[in-house]
Amino acid sequence: MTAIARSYQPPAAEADMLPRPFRVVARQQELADCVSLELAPVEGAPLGFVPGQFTMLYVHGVGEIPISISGDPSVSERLVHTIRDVGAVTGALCRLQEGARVGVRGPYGSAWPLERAFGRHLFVVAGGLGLAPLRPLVHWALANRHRLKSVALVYGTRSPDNLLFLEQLRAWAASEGLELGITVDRATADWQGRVGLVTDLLPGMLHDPAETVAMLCGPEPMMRFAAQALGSAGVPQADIHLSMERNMKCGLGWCGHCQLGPFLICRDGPVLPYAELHRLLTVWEL
Amino acid sequence: MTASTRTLQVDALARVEGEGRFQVRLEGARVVQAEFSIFEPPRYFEALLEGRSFRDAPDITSRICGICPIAYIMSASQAMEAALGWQIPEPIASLRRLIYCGEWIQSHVLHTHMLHAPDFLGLPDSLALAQQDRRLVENGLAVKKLGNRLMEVIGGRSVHPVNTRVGGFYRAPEAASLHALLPELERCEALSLAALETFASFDFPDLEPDTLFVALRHPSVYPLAEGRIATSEGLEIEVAEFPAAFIERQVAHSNALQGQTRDGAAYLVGPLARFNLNAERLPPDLLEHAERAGLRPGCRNPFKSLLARQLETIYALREAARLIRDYVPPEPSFVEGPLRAGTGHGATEAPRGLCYHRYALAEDGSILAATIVPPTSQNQRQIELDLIATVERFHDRDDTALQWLCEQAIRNYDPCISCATHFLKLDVERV
Amino acid sequence: MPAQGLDDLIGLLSSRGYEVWGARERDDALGLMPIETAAELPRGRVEAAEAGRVRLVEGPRDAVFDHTLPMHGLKRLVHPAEEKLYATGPDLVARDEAVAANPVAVLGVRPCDLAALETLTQVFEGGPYSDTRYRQRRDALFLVAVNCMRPAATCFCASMHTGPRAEAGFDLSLDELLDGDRHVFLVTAGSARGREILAELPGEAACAADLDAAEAGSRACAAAQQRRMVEGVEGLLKRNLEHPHWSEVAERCLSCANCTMVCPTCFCNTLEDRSSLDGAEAERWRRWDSCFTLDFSYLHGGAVRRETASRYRQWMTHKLSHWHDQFGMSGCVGCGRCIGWCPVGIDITAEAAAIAASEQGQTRSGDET
Amino acid sequence: MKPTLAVWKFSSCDGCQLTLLDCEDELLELAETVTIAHFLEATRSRQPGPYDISLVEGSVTTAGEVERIRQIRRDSRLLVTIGACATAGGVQALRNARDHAAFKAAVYPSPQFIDALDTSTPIADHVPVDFELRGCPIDKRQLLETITALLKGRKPVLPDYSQCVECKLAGTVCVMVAHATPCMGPVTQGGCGNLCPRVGRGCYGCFGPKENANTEMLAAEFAALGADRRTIRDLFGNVTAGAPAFAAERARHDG
Ligand SMILES: Cc1cc2nc3c(=O)[nH]c(=O)nc-3n(C[C@H](O)[C@H](O)[C@H](O)COP(=O)(O)OP(=O)(O)OC[C@H]3O[C@@H](n4cnc5c(N)ncnc54)[C@H](O)[C@@H]3O)c2cc1C
Ligand code: SF4
Ligand code: SF4
Ligand code: SF4
Repeated sequence: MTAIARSYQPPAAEADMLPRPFRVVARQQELADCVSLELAPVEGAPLGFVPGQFTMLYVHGVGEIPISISGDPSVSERLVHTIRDVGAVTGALCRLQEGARVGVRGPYGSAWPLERAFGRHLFVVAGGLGLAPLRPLVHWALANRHRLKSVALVYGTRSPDNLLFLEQLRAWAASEGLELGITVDRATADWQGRVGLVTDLLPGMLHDPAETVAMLCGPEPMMRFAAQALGSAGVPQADIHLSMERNMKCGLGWCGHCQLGPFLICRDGPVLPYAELHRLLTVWEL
Repeated sequence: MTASTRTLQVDALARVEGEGRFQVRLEGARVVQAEFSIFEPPRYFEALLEGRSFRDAPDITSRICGICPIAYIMSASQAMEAALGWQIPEPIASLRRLIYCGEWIQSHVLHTHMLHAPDFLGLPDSLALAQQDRRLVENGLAVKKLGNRLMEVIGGRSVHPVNTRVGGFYRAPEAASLHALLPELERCEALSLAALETFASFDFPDLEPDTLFVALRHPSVYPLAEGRIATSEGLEIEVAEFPAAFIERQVAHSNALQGQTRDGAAYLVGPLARFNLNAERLPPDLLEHAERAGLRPGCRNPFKSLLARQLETIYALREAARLIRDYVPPEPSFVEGPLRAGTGHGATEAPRGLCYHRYALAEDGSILAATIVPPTSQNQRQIELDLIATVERFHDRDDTALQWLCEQAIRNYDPCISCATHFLKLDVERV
Repeated sequence: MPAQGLDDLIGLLSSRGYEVWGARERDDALGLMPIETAAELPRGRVEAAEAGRVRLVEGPRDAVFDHTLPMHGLKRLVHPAEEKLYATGPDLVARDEAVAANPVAVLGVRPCDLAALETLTQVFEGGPYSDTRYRQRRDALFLVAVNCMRPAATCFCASMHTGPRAEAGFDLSLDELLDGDRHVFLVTAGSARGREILAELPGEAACAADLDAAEAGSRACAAAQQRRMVEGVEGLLKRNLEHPHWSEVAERCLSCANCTMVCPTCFCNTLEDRSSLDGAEAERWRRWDSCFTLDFSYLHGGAVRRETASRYRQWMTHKLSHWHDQFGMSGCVGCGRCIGWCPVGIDITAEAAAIAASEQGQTRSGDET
Repeated sequence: MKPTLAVWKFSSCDGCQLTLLDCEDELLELAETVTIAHFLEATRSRQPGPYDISLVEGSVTTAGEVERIRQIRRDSRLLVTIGACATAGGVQALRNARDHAAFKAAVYPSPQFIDALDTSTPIADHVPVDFELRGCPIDKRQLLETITALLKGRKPVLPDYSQCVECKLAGTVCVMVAHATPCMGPVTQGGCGNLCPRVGRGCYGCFGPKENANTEMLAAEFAALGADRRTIRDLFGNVTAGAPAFAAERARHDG
């Protein structure tokens, strides 16, 4: 497992669990239950990060949870997170208004192995909120478009009203050379697009599997099927990367909650190569 | 108040433990019907115990009442030890008395400061009282906390302690942890004396019904968990003779099994009864404080039970301090002996009065039959009589005032309705 | 050093500001707690330990250290069961809770527990981050090891290569030599601090015979161990993540978490929030947790590991296999606590052996899962 | 406006509500933080619903109580059940596996007047419950934690682990392993603060079954320690006898 690429090492080797106060400088209601927050430090330098990393966000007295960074990596003054309200802490985060304070620790974890995509096709597969940690990657890819053969994004959600960042994705598709495929599980009356699983879109969008690097984030079953499909289509297992999710308390590798077999997801992941994951993903309750 | 016939009703009694209700029907100044009813659903404790080990009785019967669990634990343990013929050595008995002091303190203060005192000031509760006299309530809470603390140090927790068992205690507390309570015991005694003075200044409705008092009496100490059963008519009997002298009966137009003497008389148990029957066992200076507060031996005014309770709080604080100073951890912390068939009786003084248990055991120590007579069952008939007396005496007050006064008359007994283990259906007869 | 020298050692350590801790008998078991004299050590007492039973009984001889392990190892001293990390008001300017790390000298640390401490150090300091709270507490320890001369029935350190002789990681180490009337301790220094103390202890330079006797004692102790971990367990378990034996263990396992709590290396913990009634003050606490609890693997919508089978598998594979991936070493030091203190006596060595045995007959079909 | 708190009683001993009054250090502050809108044990003033938080003590044992809990649920934003009675039916649920008529006859001279259901059931059998506080009685710290957490919008810290974890956190010697005393701790949810084993006594299960309670194996272990059938039956038949996991094990050792 030593081969795991960890392309970004936060500077501090001695860590403590104290959050740094940040302020909400902008808030965007993305979906009915989903909000993006732009954060800036109350004092001191902004956080730099590499696409794929996450932070621990703390709401006073309510709790601290891992949330991926979903903003443009070249704009470090604004730390962007996109959060779905599923419980106590996410709910409290989603209710925060501009000016409110949030505690931030991080950034933590591994990053999308960007360099591997140079000179090849970048194939991004997102399911639901899994798009959030992939958006910094797309930002990066479009900024480095000339170094990649192509950039494709396959994005699936439950229903059309769950589609995140839709305007932005369409704008990118129109002007920046992003090949975009969108599908939903269940259509609404006004839905013109595709209905089906993300795997249905793969054959049509994969140009040259052997020369493709794939990066996936979404619900675990979706990632499993998509990775399998990509693999059978000929994308090398070593070039398929998944962002995994587990319960996380400390983000530093000290609490043990985020284990998945040999991995501590906070430290070795969240981005991990499918070559090492595929045996684990089928194991019951691992 | 034009009609000559009035019906007063309080649907859900507040500031009592458990759920009860009363109805009085009044024609002019005469009560034609009074019903103190309890709609606490039955929980069948006596039946639940059948077939179980004698060891289970203290923990199970403690669930009869969360406010005076020690009373149940101690009466049940005593009865079991009597049935089995186990002798309890002095140090264990003293530790039992000490934890009992804790129960008296917390339960008495709960009643005096939080449930009863607000009545005398026309306030709905102790939180309103705190707005008027924060010091009084804060001090009360401090004393109550100490009582709870004492129970926790000895028993593990204050509601349903876990460290008690037939024969003694699972583990004797360390002397140091008890000694740590001494300064607070002294401070709380002073606070409680001050509260007695405050209570003494209350306006006590003047009512002195004829009352038969029943309590334990002991040759040397103010009774908690020791002594014979005595009445204010001069009867004094062994605990085992309780069934011969007192009965529980179903009375017409009443909803509950009520305690009565064999000759059908109502009687009163609780602080006023204990005080009247054991005043000479109190330290002289406490008797003087009582006197100054307007509480003299022989007092029959049920409203003054507030003062008797407060006086007993002070006594329990002082007694606890004495027991702690003399404390030597009992070694071993419990006694055990052989099992045998037999019947045993136990009676101790719950904060609300005499709590009597009787068990018949089989040879292997399993329970064949159980009888539990909690204080509230015994006081029920007397509560009704007090209500009638109160209503007749103050019939000229308007409904709201009279209703409140009736509630207050019930709260004189701090009736622990959850304790009343067995009640019958309310069967109202309309005039 | 003569046997009475233990009190000199305690005196020297206290005079240097250490609170001295050792194994003491309490509630019919051994607890690690402060001691004032060597007389408080459980001399002549041994554990009659078996799977699910740990009873203290009279030992065959009057040795001070024939007993083996207190219920808890050194974990509590470096990684407390519960601790406050910080407090903060709504401004989120967190106030770090200072670590109260008073110097403690532990007398009688067993080689397996020394190895366990190394393991914890690797967990809290070996990764990309190091825990300053752990370091402060670790630095406050002075360790006096004892090499074991008698194993408990639950010990299997020899097969984990962590004992019964301590090679390093201590400040001082002792070998207790008891031969007829001669009762002496062989003292070895393992650090500069240890050498300072050693220089002040009574007694004379050790003779070769004593050194040999000590070595021989350790060898005999290793040979006397009744339990051992099967060879190659790291790979064995990885090959068998879906073995039916996990469900078989789950029929017996109570998922009560005792094993993880007494394990000297199980470090898993959780973070909790507390707040004042008015909500103005908040605190964050760290508390031991266990992979046997349902909440441990909670993701919104439910826990990942709902069945006892998968929780037991998580524990055992983590200890014996995946720890190697995460921390470059085994997570089990062979102290046997989890065997003795399991209320129903589940035995990690027996479970590993059962899986190994099931593999013997078959071709290695687990490989392709 | 201050949030409103209501406290309700069903069939119970009052001990759990009393735990709220036993928060001596916090009570007055609590009364300033919330409006105590209904709490018969403490106040005669009563306010109509809706209530932000309802604490419900006691089990359902009469037809009237079935109706009453439905109304309380309608009136409450969050409903928290407190104690073994409310969460498992309480000690009175021991009658569930017995002949109710015989019980009535054993205690009452005129059993025909007793109007009670044949079973004592937890509140959650009748209406949805938001949080459960276990224990007989509940633990004061857990009660305060729940109230402060709900006021703050946090999930209360109510661990679902076994009593054994509490033992080990506290450093208590295991009474089962070291003394051969039967202990319900391995199948009982923690939260009491490790009271019984701390005094050398086996846990008797007042916090009810933990999730995944392996009662069968524990019962087998009790037998191995020398407990007879009746003792095992009664170990699972204490104040949380009505909880399904314990009731089933008790039934396996009955008769
Ligand atoms: C690396 C990583 C990146 C994530 N990125 C995002 C993101 O960008 N946007 C987003 O909306 N969500 C993200 N999540 C999921 C998010 O952390 C959970 O939804 C969140 O923890 C739920 O907390 P809660 O208090 O709202 O829910 P509750 O159900 O109240 O959970 C209580 C506690 O359980 C734990 N928990 C519950 N669910 C999860 C979970 N899914 N993952 C980890 N711990 C959990 C937490 O410790 C939490 O405090 C990410 C998770 C991980 C591990
Ligand atoms: S759970 Fe126990 S303490 Fe609470 S009310 Fe019921 S019997 Fe009383
Ligand atoms: S004493 Fe009971 S609760 Fe404690 S560890 Fe042992 S079995 Fe578990
Ligand atoms: S140890 Fe068990 S029985 Fe004792 S108080 Fe705690 S939960 Fe209740």
